[in-house]
Amino acid sequence: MSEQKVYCNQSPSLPGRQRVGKIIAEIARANSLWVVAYGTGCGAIELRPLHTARFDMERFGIAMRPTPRQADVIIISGYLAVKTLKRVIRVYEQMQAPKYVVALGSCTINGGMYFDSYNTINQLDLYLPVDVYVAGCMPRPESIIEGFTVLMKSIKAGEATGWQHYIENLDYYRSNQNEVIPRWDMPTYNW
Amino acid sequence: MAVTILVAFATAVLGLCYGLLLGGISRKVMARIHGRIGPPVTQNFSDLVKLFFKRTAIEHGGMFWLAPMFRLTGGLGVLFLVPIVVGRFSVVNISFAGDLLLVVYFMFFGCLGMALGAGDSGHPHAVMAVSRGLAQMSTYELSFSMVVLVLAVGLRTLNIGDIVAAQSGGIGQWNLVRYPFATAAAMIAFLPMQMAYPFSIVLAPQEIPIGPPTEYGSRFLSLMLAGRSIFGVAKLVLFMNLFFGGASNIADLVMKTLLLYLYPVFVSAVFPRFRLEQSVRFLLVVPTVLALVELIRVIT
Amino acid sequence: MKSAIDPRRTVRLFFGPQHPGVTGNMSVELWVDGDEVTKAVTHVGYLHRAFEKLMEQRLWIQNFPLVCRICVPEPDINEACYARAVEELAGIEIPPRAQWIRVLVLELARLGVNLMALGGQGGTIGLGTAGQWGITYRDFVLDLFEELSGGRIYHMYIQPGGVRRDLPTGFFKRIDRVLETIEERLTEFDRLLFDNEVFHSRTRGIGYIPDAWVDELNLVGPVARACGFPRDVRKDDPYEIYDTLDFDIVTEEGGDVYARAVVRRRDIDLSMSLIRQIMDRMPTGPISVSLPNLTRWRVPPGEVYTKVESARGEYGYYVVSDGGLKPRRVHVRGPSYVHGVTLLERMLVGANIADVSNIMVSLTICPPEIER
Amino acid sequence: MDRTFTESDTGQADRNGMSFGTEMTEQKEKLLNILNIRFRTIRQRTIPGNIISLVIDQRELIPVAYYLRHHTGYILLQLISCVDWDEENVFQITYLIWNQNEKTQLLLSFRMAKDTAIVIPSVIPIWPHAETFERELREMFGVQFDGNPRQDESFLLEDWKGPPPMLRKFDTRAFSHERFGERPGRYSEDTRRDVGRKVGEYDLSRSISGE
Repeated sequence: MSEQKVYCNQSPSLPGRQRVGKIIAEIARANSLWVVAYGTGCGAIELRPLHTARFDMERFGIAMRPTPRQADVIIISGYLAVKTLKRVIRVYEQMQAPKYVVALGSCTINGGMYFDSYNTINQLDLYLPVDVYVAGCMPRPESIIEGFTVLMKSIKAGEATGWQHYIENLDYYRSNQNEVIPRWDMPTYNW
Repeated sequence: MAVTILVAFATAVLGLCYGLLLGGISRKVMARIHGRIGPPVTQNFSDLVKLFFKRTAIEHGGMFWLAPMFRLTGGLGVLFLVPIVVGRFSVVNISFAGDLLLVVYFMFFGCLGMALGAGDSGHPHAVMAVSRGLAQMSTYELSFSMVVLVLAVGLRTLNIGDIVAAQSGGIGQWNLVRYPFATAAAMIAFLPMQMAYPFSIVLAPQEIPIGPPTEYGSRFLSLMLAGRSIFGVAKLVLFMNLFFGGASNIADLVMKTLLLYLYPVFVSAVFPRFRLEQSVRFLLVVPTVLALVELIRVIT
Repeated sequence: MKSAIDPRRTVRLFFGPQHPGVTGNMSVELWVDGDEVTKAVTHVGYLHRAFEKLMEQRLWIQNFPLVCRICVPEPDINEACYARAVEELAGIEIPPRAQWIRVLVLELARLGVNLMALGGQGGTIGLGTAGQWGITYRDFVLDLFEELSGGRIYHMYIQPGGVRRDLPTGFFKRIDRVLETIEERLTEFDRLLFDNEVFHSRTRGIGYIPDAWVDELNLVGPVARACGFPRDVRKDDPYEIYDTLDFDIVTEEGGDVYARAVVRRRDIDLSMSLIRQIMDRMPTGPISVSLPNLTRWRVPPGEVYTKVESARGEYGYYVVSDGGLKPRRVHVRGPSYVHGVTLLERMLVGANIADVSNIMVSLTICPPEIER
Repeated sequence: MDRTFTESDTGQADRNGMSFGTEMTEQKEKLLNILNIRFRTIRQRTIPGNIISLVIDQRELIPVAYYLRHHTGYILLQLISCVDWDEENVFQITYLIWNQNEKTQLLLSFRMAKDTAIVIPSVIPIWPHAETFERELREMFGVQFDGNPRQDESFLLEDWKGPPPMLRKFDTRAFSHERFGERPGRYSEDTRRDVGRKVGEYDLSRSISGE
């Protein structure tokens, strides 16, 4: 199957204002957040307790989905090596809008412990539109749940528009990504 | 005529809602087994709405678009063909009160459409899952059709209404009591139909995440969720009619279908997943032998 | 191996990095013929943080909070390795109570990791209940760590020269309660997992490791012990006070996934008994020696290799000092380094696609160890 | 090369205050005698405890390794490491081998000049899992291994351009600063003032960036 068929090759367009049931849609979105099951860093170790008995994420309708096509949220769980950043961008762009990014750990904010490492990025929001940062190394499950509640509130208020920002300023993000990722052998728009 | 259409429409909507609710209940029950609180029982409703309002920008060709339709059609077909409540106040959608073989055909129809669409999506996981699923389906459909044969021979009819009427005389008349082996075989075949462990080899998240719906995103997935819910309800009603004496009123219907629905949930809570060949071997041997025993009992 | 691959019949499948069945953030490139894997190549580097480079940039004591980040599931072994290496280089003798506390912490960590590994073993073949329960039991151990060090995952507790702070009062009572809870829950857990016919049919004979590979590839830890080789640093090269404790190495025959699961299950019991012994015989006294001015601390030159037994096997630090403020070279050797690349690439050939994640989890491959 | 090496090693040994030949078990003495007779072993140094540090000639790596693997108990290769002594412009390659029967550790190391493009023979025929270690060293230090089929595959880094990162002359901090940027306000002056109050006029950031 040719790339043309798999990936739509024109720049994504912002959907028009949803007149029909905008309120219902946003309440539903806030109450069923599906997280793509991709543990990008060491924060993934705290995502396991998050959906077991102690801190039950599913109470809030947060569930893990194994494929990005069905997910709404991607959790960047900690530092991002350059090799992983490439995969994360690909996964993020394969997710269907509206989509949100939750970044865990101080290493996504300013590099954290790895501020001088030659292989980990220092600021995630140069490459992906981050909706919620959860600080800490590593953040406790309670704080992750707190971050999710903040995300839900902003979704209900219609403020979690990181994905629209990503589409509008795609050139800015692309230039940042391209100067970090040496070989960009991915389709330009792969959603 | 108008009344029939109205009743059919109401049946579809109510079936959808009931299916979503059952899904929520099963998630709740599973969470309690894990020791969790679990999602609210209305979780599947918000999932459905959320998925419906998501952006859809995936193009994989015609069959890819059609597959959720096939699934929905299969579910609705089964639901319409099966008499839901038989009694003083009865809900029978399609007036000729469909033939059991036609129902079985419709149950095939949904899965086959799903398989075609998944194959068109071009994802290797989807293709593997389709081959797995078809192999498994052929095995459990074999035993299920033998059970149908048992009922046909034993009750001298393939009309579901007559089958329900034949067991209207209290529990003693149920096919559960009359044909216990056939019922056991059918209940074993019911597990893979509901994609319950240990037979859930199609959507195997740790092996081929996650099978046919790998590429299916927002609206497709909401349609498939709706189709699966209706399909589930239809299957429940069918099995209730075939073995558990049908439903003479709404309370009867709800109780029986709920119990029927929880049975695969409890089974899948305590069993790992079979490998493909193990599942096929099991499904080829155990339910088939049970159905054969029943068939011999019935014929002699 | 190349010749065995027929391009017309083979599907090239990337198992990971975004894959629920893969252990951590790594990927295995599979050439699949039908359901059978004909070739496997491990791709790592998704978690490479260049720890060994960063350690050369930091003071000796600045590395102490850094090392525990290397292995996420079981950070304490890194702290213990690094602390022992520095002490050996600097010729520091730590007080006995510190040694006992270290062993207590290491055993608690091993208990938690094995609980999680067993749960993962169940979860990877679809027994989600086992996975949920195992990780829930681990939380009890994490609570103890939280009380002891303030952190659930990263403890930063075992520092060069001893341990960071003394045990809280009444800590042993709480450890006792946790151990009793876990023990009584584990009976149910065993009924769910080890008395399960389907679990046997999924794990017996799968992921078999011939005995010859153990010496050929220097397999360590539960992987070697499941083949009947008593490889355990706690006995082979006893560190801290392990030589005064009374225990036997757990070994199983068979070398398949089931044997490894049984070894882990029995390791849990062993850890519990060790913890109880330690609690009975814990001496009193100081918990650390006073170190020189840490910002000007020059460790005398030399090279050492210190190793401890992690839940996955031998875990070693090769530290070279040139007498400066910072290490000249720190090389971390995790057990997954061989298990995850050479061994996995060998084992997956001929495996069923349904068993790939099963085999990976049974080796408990921890990618951060491979990549650092 | 040998001379530089011997000096530096003597220096190290003396700085360690280690006495040669003490605390050696029978097997160790036997092994060392045989190696001394059969190979041009430059110096053996025994660290107290159960560790032998054995420094060999680089040209004799394969014979010594073969002998250890097939005629002694030193059969378990744990680690292949490389140390960059950039002042002396020398690589030190170390093979850590464990003897399960005698429970002794062997540090088999040799030194090679950096500038001359010396190719180290690969020990894959003796220890198959050495392949991964050699791949990593090839990527991180640029050391050439002869006979490793996969040594040019990228192991940890992807599309890496520039010097091998583990060389000491590669400044990871500057690289990270210009490649990934730095969020303003990451350094807070007050903490540095606190640290300064504690340890006198010592500048912590200088210690991080390396004198």
